[in-house]
Amino acid sequence: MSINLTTHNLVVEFGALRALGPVSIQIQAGQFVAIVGPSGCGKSTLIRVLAGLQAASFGEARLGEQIIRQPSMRVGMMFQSANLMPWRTVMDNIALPLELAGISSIERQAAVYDLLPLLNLEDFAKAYPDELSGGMAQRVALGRVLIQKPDVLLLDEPFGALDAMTREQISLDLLAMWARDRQTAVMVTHDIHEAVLLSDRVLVMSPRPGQIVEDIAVDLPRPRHIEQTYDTEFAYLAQTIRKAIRL
Amino acid sequence: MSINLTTHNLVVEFGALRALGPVSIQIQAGQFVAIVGPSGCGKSTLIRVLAGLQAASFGEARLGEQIIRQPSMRVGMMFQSANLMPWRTVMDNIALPLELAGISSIERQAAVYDLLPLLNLEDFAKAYPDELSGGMAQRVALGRVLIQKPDVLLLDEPFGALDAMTREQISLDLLAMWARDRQTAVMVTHDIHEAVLLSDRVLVMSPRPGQIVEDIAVDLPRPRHIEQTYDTEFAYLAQTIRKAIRL
Amino acid sequence: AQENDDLETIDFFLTFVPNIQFSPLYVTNELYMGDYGYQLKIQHGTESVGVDLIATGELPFGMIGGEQVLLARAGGRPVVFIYEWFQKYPVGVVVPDTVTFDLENVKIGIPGRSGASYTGFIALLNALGLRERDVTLEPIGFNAPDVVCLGGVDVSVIYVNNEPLQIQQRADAGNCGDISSVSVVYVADYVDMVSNGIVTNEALIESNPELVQAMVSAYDAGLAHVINNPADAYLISLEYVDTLPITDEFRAALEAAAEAQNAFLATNPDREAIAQSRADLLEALRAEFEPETLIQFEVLLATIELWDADQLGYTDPASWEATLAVLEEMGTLVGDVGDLSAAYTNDFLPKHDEEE
Amino acid sequence: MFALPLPRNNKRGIFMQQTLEISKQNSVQQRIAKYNRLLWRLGRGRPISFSLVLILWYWVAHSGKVKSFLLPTPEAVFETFHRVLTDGDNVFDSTLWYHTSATLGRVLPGLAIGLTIGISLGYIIAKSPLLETLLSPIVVAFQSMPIVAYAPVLVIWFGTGSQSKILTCVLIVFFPMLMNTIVGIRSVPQNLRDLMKMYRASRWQMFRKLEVPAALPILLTGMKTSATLSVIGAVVGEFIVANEGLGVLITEARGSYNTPLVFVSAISMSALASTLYSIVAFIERRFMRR
Amino acid sequence: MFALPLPRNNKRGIFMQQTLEISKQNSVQQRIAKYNRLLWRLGRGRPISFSLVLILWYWVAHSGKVKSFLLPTPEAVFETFHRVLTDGDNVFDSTLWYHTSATLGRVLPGLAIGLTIGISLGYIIAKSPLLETLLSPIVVAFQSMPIVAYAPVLVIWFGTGSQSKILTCVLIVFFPMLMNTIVGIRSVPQNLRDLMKMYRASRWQMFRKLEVPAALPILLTGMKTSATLSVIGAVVGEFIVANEGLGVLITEARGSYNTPLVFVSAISMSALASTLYSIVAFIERRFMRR
Ligand SMILES: Nc1ncnc2c1ncn2[C@@H]1O[C@H](COP(=O)(O)OP(=O)(O)OP(=O)(O)O)[C@@H](O)[C@H]1O
Ligand SMILES: Nc1ncnc2c1ncn2[C@@H]1O[C@H](COP(=O)(O)OP(=O)(O)OP(=O)(O)O)[C@@H](O)[C@H]1O
Ligand SMILES: [Mg+2]
Ligand SMILES: [Mg+2]
Repeated sequence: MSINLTTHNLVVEFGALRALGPVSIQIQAGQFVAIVGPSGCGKSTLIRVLAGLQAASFGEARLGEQIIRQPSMRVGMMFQSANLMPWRTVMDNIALPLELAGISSIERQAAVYDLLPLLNLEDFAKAYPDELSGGMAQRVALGRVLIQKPDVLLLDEPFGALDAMTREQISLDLLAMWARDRQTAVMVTHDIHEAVLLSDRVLVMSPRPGQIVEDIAVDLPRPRHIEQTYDTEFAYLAQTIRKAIRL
Repeated sequence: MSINLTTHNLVVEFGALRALGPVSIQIQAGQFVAIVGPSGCGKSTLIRVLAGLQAASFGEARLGEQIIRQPSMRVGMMFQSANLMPWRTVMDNIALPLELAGISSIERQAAVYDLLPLLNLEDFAKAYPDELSGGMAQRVALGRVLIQKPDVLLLDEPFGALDAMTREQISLDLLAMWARDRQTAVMVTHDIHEAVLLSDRVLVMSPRPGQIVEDIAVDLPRPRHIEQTYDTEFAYLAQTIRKAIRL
Repeated sequence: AQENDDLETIDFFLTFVPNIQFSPLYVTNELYMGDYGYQLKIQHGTESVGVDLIATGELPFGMIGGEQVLLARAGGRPVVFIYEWFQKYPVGVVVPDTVTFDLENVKIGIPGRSGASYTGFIALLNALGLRERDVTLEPIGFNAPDVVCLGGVDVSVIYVNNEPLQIQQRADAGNCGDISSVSVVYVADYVDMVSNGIVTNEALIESNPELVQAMVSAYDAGLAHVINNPADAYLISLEYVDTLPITDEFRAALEAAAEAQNAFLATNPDREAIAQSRADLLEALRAEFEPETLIQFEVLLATIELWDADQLGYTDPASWEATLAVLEEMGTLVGDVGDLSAAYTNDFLPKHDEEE
Repeated sequence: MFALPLPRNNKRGIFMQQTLEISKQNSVQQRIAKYNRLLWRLGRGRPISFSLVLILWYWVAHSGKVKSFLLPTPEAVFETFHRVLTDGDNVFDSTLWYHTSATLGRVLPGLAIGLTIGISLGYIIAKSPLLETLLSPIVVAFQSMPIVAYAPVLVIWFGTGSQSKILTCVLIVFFPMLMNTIVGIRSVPQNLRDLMKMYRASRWQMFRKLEVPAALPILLTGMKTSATLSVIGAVVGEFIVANEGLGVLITEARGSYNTPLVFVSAISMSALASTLYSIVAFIERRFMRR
Repeated sequence: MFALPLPRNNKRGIFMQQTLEISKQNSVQQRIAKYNRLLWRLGRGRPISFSLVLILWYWVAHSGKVKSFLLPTPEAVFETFHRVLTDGDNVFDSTLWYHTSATLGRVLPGLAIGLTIGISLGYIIAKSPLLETLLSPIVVAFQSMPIVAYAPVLVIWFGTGSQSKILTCVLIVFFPMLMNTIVGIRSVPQNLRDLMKMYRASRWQMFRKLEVPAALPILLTGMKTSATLSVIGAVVGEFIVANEGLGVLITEARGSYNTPLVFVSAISMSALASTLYSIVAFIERRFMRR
């Protein structure tokens, strides 16, 4: 069951530094929204507010009708860094959300083994994070979000450390999964192509303190394919976004 | 004074796992080489061997005539993660190489203030790493390499966490700097456009254990501009690389 | 040492650790305490802690120095001295044959500036007309044999029944520098101070005089037994003191001696005759056994000299006056001792005269 | 170890961590590293270093430079050791075992209670700045008083039995554990806390699944320090008032100027403490290798 | 703190670290956090908690339930305190300050030497698995022997002067520092080591610029533990043999059954140790805020 996400005049300040806002956005249930913007503009901060990890200085953020004050079970978050627990194997890192929810070990194992091929990590179930490359660690973090089957997906540059091929593959897999479950999804990315390819809407943020300077609807037909990136409409949208960022 | 980098039948194994090789490459002094390849294929491992941080299991790597056994002052390395010291300000993190080399505090400060505008970090000289966004941290790490003025640049996904705009800007700045000093440069990247835009040669690696499957010369004229990305030759090269990766 | 369920267990506090010097208590427990329906559980510890435990009633009885009783009473602890165990103050100065006894010109070792040794030493100084500032004192802890043999001090304040023998033994083994023999200057020869005895608290005397009486009576019998038959006492003490030297031959010799002594005692000998019998026994044993084997037995015999008296357990008011005088001179009393006669009592002593 | 972005080859375990990565080539450093590893495997430390100490001891004791009542010969000590171990019908009936087991019977509960209190209090303090400011001055004040200062109170409140010795053991043991728990829990990376919060981990889960493993190296260091000091803790209690235990045996030995027996008692204490330390070290190796 | 991927708002310093980030909204947790912070600022702990202890003490001492020779009233202690501060005690006619400064004169060098040895040895052990396996059993064995075991040797080798007390202080102080140095140095992230290696940092630079700051929270915890125990270390030495010092004062006080003076001595020891602890805590706050 997906759910609305809204913010109203949301501002976050760190001491004297205004990092974000004011930002007012409405994200409909089941929408896939991409956020792009210059480094340091407050994208991660916005995501953290939506996750309930960061308090608003002014304004508010709501998950459905509820003001967000703390993390919710319905929300899955992928952090900008992989954030793996070094003492757990790949398998146990991915299974963490299930373990905390009290799912039995056998079911956990089954769920992880279902996911591993998608993540291209079949051989590494028993490996420890210090034996992984940067991209592999990020894939583990992705697996940890997916296994949770949340209603809301918050993704902070989920594919930053992946090579172009894996990235395309994984983002399409993610998209397929999303098409099936229709979570509300908010993704921060630096890759304009990726933003267009995946989302229903792209929000472009200004430099710090980040505000929404452009809200671009992506009306490309779904399901999406990698070939669509060669369409003129795709190119046009990408161009529009690029321009909006430069503003 | 730039210098050759060569490897001969270089293999790295972690226990039973062969992570890399055999790899034999010659990099001429002053060349800019980009390395692309799937996640986990051994790119970081190769860079670490060249840096003298990782021992070869078989074969060897040489810096000029010298077998690489330990890090050298002539080599500047940018790690895949930002690797900042949390107890130092941005300024002191960037100045670290100078500090270790015994440069006076005033000179260090001058050198850092010269760099900060390029890194777009003017307001953050006195900030601590925990106050930075992911991209800002990466820019600090880049500054730390640049300030060292090394003869060899080893860059492991230096721009992974930067937004498209900053990324273009910084990579062009890097290129300008390289054109002036002509260091030998080896850069790992996931971005094929970036690889083509910056380098003289693109090495494409196979999946683990990574071997060089393609060595593509990039003969685009220098100095490079962002407009060149729209050239047909550029598109052709990018396409070739893309294909090579898919092999 | 076996627990007996039929008997009520009462605690008894002793300083230091199991030691042949406490053999009267062991004998009391083994042979006499049961007659009164009690058995003893011995608790070893630091003297000042023991005083506090007795003062609060946590422990009913203990062996405590007389001067401690005065100090404690001055410090508000209602403890009472009920039986004088040691008739002679057990502290003295050990003087090796390499130095002449001239307190003003030698370096004097002392365990520390508190406790019986210190009090005794100050009393000795007073008796000699000296003050502390006239002499060179060196605190050495309870390490007198080590320090004296190594020449760290010239003479040392010690417990007369133990350390001199230890040093003598080392000297005999050629293990004590140039020293070949030692002599002892007894504080008791200069001042008559109250020595160690059994102490309880006022509340117990008030509430359960029968228990106090039982303790004193049983102990009195035990002490007499040790004085009269040290060989038997040594054998009984083996149960209590792990470190007592014993060999099969030594045990056999002691058993024979104990047997013989019982026969001798049946003839009702007087004090001097019994003392002579002890000396004879030691003579005989010396001919047969190594000094290492005999040392603790010798300590016992030396200690008996400190216990033996015409009336065991009797505490002399004059010695309390003398002790108080020393403490006042030293200035260690925290408060007022109050009525001196409340600090001790001879009321529980058995009436020996009638028996004999 | 785990609290940190891990070094690449950390999986080789705590002992190997410092081995140079550049180890397959013939540099001098690397030969030393190899040699180190070899020696380590050969020795596993204990036998080697104890043999060295024993040889040194033998040599000094027989040199005639040190009086035998200060430093008895190993033979004399061994003989005494043998005697106090065989003076019963069997080992468990011997003098040494009698005292050792008495002390052990105080050390084990003392250590268990002390560690529990240290960890609990440390956890609470690590979580609450208010409690830190209120409690830490008191804790420090009490920790810096020698036990003689409150010995009588201890004995009067807790009796002359084992309880007061367990308490002195607790008092000595809990402090290093407390301090290390505070720094350990505080060193847990905030980003992993955030992660756990995202899954609405309960307090207990936060503790069990994140804080304990993340702070493990520091917690284990606290435990090692405490284990080492625990025997002293009980022995100090035995010094106040007791009728059995190694504290009594050593006083007894000192009182009768029986230096070999002093050594036997002290060595027994060491052996007890070393065993406890080794148990913690073993747990460490089990948990930290993998 | 520094050894770790830092929490976002770590700059607010060690006390604040646990404050919930969700703090600008009116949740209950957040009100508590605010309240905590307020109280903390008001109190800075020490005065508050000491007042509480004092009130409790006064109340218990005047309740008549505890004998005054076990727990004197605060007034009696204060009076004695005043007296020994001005007139001196009854045996030596020396003032409290005389004894305190004697002890301090042993604690300071003892602490300095102990910390130095602890850090140096800890550093070496952290770097060399070989030395760890060779040295740690010996260190543990010696640390778990009570000082009485080797007291005579100490006195005979180091004399009855200050040296033997400094030594006992060193012996007590160095162990927690050693253990924390080992875990601290080992917790330095390998990726930062690699970074330093790239700049060919010297051993000293590695230590000064990386290992010390990265291990600082753990090192400071070791120092705090050591500082707290240092006074006991010296006092234990004074128990064996001494002419002056707080250890002598307290023995003398116990020997003359002067409970208020026992309290005065013990409180003076606490005050000394607390001061040392506070100095370390102050350094911590200075260095760790930023
Ligand atoms: N804990 C903090 N304390 C102080 N300033 C902070 C803190 N966290 C973030 N900031 C500041 O807030 C701003 C926004 O940070 P944020 O991490 O949201 O950027 P971002 O858009 O995610 O950037 P990037 O794309 O580089 O990850 C930055 O200028 C940063 O310096
Ligand atoms: N310390 C290690 N122990 C064991 N395996 C390791 C270790 N370091 C790397 N590996 C393995 O070596 C392989 C190559 O890793 P490397 O980090 O070089 O990949 P990469 O090409 O940089 O990947 P990415 O693009 O994801 O960063 C991976 O399969 C990884 O699991
Ligand atoms: Mg970000
Ligand atoms: Mg990599």
